Amino acid sequence: MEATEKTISDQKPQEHGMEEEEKYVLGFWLFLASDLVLFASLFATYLVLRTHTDGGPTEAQLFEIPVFMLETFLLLTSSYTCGLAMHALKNGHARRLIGWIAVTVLLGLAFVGIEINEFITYSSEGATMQRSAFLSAFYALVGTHGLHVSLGIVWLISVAIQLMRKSIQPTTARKFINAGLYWHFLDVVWVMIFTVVYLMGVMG
Amino acid sequence: MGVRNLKKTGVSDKLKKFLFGFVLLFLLPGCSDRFVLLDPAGPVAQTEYRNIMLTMVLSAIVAIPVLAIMVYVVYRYRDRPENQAPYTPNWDDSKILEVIWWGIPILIVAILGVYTVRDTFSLTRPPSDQKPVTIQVVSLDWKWMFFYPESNISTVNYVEIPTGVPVQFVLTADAPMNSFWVPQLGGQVYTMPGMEMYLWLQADRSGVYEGKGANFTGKGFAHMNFQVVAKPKSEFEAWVKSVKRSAPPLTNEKYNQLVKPSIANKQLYSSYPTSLYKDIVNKNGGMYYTHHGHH
Amino acid sequence: MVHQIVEYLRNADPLIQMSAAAIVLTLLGIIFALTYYKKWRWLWREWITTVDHKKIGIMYLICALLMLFRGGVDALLMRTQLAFPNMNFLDSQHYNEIFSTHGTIMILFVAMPLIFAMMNIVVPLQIGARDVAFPFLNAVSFWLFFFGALLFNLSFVLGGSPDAGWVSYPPLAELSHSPGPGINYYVLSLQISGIGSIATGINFIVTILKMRAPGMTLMKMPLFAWSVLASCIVIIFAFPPLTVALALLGLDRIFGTHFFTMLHGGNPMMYVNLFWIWGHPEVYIAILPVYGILSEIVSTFSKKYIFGYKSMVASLMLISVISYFVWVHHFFTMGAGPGVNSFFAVASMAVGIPTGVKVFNWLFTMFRGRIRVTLPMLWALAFIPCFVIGGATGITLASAPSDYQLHNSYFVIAHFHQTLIGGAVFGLLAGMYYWWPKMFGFKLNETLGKWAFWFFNIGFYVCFMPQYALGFMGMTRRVYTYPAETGWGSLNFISTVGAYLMGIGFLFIVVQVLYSIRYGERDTTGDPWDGRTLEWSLPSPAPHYNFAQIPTINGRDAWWEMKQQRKAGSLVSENELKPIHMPNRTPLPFLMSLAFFVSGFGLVFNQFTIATVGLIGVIVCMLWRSLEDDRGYYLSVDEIKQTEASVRGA
Amino acid sequence: MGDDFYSRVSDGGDGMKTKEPLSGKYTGFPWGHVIGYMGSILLTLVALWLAVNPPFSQGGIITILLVLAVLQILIQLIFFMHITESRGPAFHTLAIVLGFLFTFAVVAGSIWIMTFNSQVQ
Repeated sequence: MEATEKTISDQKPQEHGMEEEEKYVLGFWLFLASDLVLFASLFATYLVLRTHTDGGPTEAQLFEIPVFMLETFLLLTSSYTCGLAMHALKNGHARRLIGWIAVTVLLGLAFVGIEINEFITYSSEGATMQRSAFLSAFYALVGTHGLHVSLGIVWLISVAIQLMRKSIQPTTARKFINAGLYWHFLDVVWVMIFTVVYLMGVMG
Repeated sequence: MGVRNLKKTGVSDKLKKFLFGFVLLFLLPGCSDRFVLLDPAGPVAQTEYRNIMLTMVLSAIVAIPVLAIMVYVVYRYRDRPENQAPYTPNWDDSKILEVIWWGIPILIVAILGVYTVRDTFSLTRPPSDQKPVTIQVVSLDWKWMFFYPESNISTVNYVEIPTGVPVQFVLTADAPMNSFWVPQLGGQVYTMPGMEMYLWLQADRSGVYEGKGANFTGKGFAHMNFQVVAKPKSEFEAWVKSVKRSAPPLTNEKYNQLVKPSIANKQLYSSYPTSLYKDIVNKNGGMYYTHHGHH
Repeated sequence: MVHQIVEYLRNADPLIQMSAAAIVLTLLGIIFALTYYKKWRWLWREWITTVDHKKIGIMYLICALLMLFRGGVDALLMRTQLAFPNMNFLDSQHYNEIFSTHGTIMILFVAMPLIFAMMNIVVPLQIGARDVAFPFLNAVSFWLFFFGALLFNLSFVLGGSPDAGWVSYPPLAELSHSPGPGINYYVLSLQISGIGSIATGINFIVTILKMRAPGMTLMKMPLFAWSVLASCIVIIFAFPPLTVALALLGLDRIFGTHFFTMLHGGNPMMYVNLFWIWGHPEVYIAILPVYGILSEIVSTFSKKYIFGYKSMVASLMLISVISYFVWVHHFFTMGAGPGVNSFFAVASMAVGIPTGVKVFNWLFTMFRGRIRVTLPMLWALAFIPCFVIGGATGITLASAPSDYQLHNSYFVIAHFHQTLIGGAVFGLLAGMYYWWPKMFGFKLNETLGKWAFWFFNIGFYVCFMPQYALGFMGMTRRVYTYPAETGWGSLNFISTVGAYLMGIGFLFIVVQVLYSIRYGERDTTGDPWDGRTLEWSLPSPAPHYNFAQIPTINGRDAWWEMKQQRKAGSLVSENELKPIHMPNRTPLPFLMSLAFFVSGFGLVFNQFTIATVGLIGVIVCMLWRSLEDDRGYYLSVDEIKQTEASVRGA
Repeated sequence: MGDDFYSRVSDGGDGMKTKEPLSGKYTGFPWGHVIGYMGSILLTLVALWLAVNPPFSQGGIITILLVLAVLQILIQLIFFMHITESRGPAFHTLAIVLGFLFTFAVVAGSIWIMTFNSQVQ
């Protein structure tokens, strides 16, 4: 636990150097760690309630392989394009960076669109959030992830606007780095949803 | 319970000693039959009583010397000009001392851990080899319902058990979660809608034991008391016969009345619809759990 | 909604109607006073829009003390009802509301803000920083807490208080058994303040890890900062399960889902499980910083380095991790099986190991020291025996077979009040007395403080020792009355007397504060206790930029060592001063939290239009913040020199 | 993450392109990202195939699926989130490791506690 000797010095006003940006990145990692436990609680709830279908639709009856595979590929690909945007940032290519953010946003929008459509389909089949404990838990878990993705889209757009206005500087770079981290993190969560909810669901 | 605050402080010191003695007086086992936890009437309560005492004694072994050292240290090292006691402002580390006071609590927790695990497991088994009696319990708003599946009688806020025989209480709820507690016979288990819980109790001597709901369930909660009457097997069987002979039957309609929130007195029923208990469990989600009596 | 509220008030108990009238009158009085003395502008500029950690800390402290008053009145009402068998002072419903709000307020709106007050005021000063890592976020945290507390307290007059206990277990807390808005208030106010708590956790971890003065390695950091770090680690990992538990309960109540209902496959136990995944770590969140406070005070007033510093750090970290593996001990009686119970029982007892080590280290810090029994030290000394007994009874409760008997009895009540009052509150009061001069520039009167101490302390033992005995007599918690045959009457009466003694103690604290504002000894040195850590190197109260010059640290107890080396003189050498960059004040945290409050209030009464308006307000504030270019401002060297000259009385 | 990158951005924005990168991987073709992407697609397909055509018992399959998921997560963390990169103490790594520890505690603990005498399948 020995600390680095490097701390804020008087020579560089703290708000204007890399220290300031570093603080934001560490703070954001801490937020992600905390958010992880939020999802853990939702996963735990889902796993405890998944058999509580109250005679209503079960996982195997609801989930359709093409739909959730498409969602998975969209999100994995968006994570990749977000990585390419980061690559562009590290090389200082502002226009390429904005371009890859745009691609990422489009993939994210497609993901959210398909998910909303999935939810509407289920609901029209009578599988609403109020039908059974299993469905309550399903919508809570997958819906919370979807909400996170939607927020991520808004955030990426706002970062892109700022990049267009101010190009790459410590502040905008940090904002994109955090937004990018968030986007990859949503992929981490999705991988677990894909495995625990969908794959284990279709296995019955 | 350990020693209370024994700080050196003139008049208030005396006051505290007085209070401490006063509290201790109330705690001495046997000084009053109202200390139900200190007066176990069966093997389950006995095991739990011993466990409580063990944890208290072992904690006191650490706590009392700590408090004594504190009183001594505060007395001896007061900041007074005439104080001749040694003063070592930079002494802040000692490997030996550190090892000692990491060691002592580890040792005590290890000992307690062994006993805790042993008792935790033993309490899930029947307290004796006698053929057990099963009684099903349903907590309602705000009353206790008992079913005797072996003789098909039913009671409210009142339960009789034979002495010297292990009784398996099978518990559920048709209302918010409560907790079934008969202090002199043993500790609690929650009653939960849709779940069947199991609790072994046994009374070794005849008597009337107070039982109560221990988990808050709303307005009438404070009145959810019941009586457990333990009597020799023959008398118990005679009681069952008399209930079968003289009490009215419990119908589904009557049960639906009982489910409604209200406070009730002791009631006896000569019979009940055989599927009633199972229906209560299942309608609240019993199908999601595998239930098993008699381990 | 309006109709609902009017109906409720018309049918309410006269006690509530009178309180409602009193609240309205007080509010009018405050508004009048602010207008008459032309203080609105001052309130807005200096407090509502501030991002200064010291002012935010003071606001936390004021709110906590106000809430302590309300929670304390609740406690006295309860004790009055229980003083005799078959009392008719409160009816069952009223009693249930009071114990539910008492618990919730004391844990979430007293203990938490008191901790946050200490953290805010002390941590940056102690580690040589000019503010916390994210001053804006810090203000957001405070205002979320403030509006959460406000929403919770509104329930008292607008629609009915929550009445399902501070834990609000379903299905009792579900719509099926609690149809009024009370539980909605509980869910939404905790949710709003909980978001703020997570943000505070993140903020202080980053502050401590990234903003220490040059030379202050982690192992040279004051123990209070370490304890805050440990506490914040617990915060960021323990609060999300609460967020989820409350959100799902809220969905059940407002949108008709079936997470914890009795019907359609809901499982109420899952709420209990999630609640305590947060609930147990929560008490460590409250107690860990107190360990730090004790370490500072004991070391200062023994004039010695803290004994076993490394052990102290290790035990803090151990507690913060183990605390996450003990939650089942709150429901051993749920029948989760002997394997589960054994694991969590042993883990719970294991927390006693590092805790015991801390007590030994405090004792040996005093050993061969020079002990000054000042007010802070007095409370610290009272803490130790109280906490040792509380810990010992905790070991009993951690042992599952003992807990089967003692669970939900008054033994538990006595135990956790002993750790939370005798532990957390004693420690926090010690901290308040210790850092009071740093916050306000004057000391609190010793004589009145001693009266408060003795009333509170003796009252505490008189109140809670009998409750252990009542536990052994089989008295269950949360009963609003009991029959005379139980024989619980005499001990309950003694307990009530104790509670009133504590109430008198609290009044003495109030009098002490009011008296000392006028007549208290002024702290002109900035170092009234002959302190050891950096905060005492600053004038009292510290200037808004804290350090004119960031000091370089060479050892633990940095200020003590500086004092040894250079016996007198200021640390600031005027020619080396540089302009200081400061964050701007901003109304956004206040407005954003207000929008959260509006949204929450709408949801309490199922008014989705109001809720949506509030949420839109939140989003607008966030976007505004994200797009605005707030670079702060610079304090010039001349301004710093002037301020230093005036605060140091030169 | 990206700490060394920061030093380049903040040590004067305009010097970014001319300054020597701290490690070669920042310029040229983004191999890390491509490998990560391919890996994640492959793992997804293998997992799907296993779930649809289970070659052996369900318990075994679930274990393998979880292992595959953990590999996927590691890919995200290492190739995309660059968790292993830092200058100075890696507090963020510590935080995420703790996050995963507590995630495990919450999920495994809840299942262990809540599914006692309940029907799991």
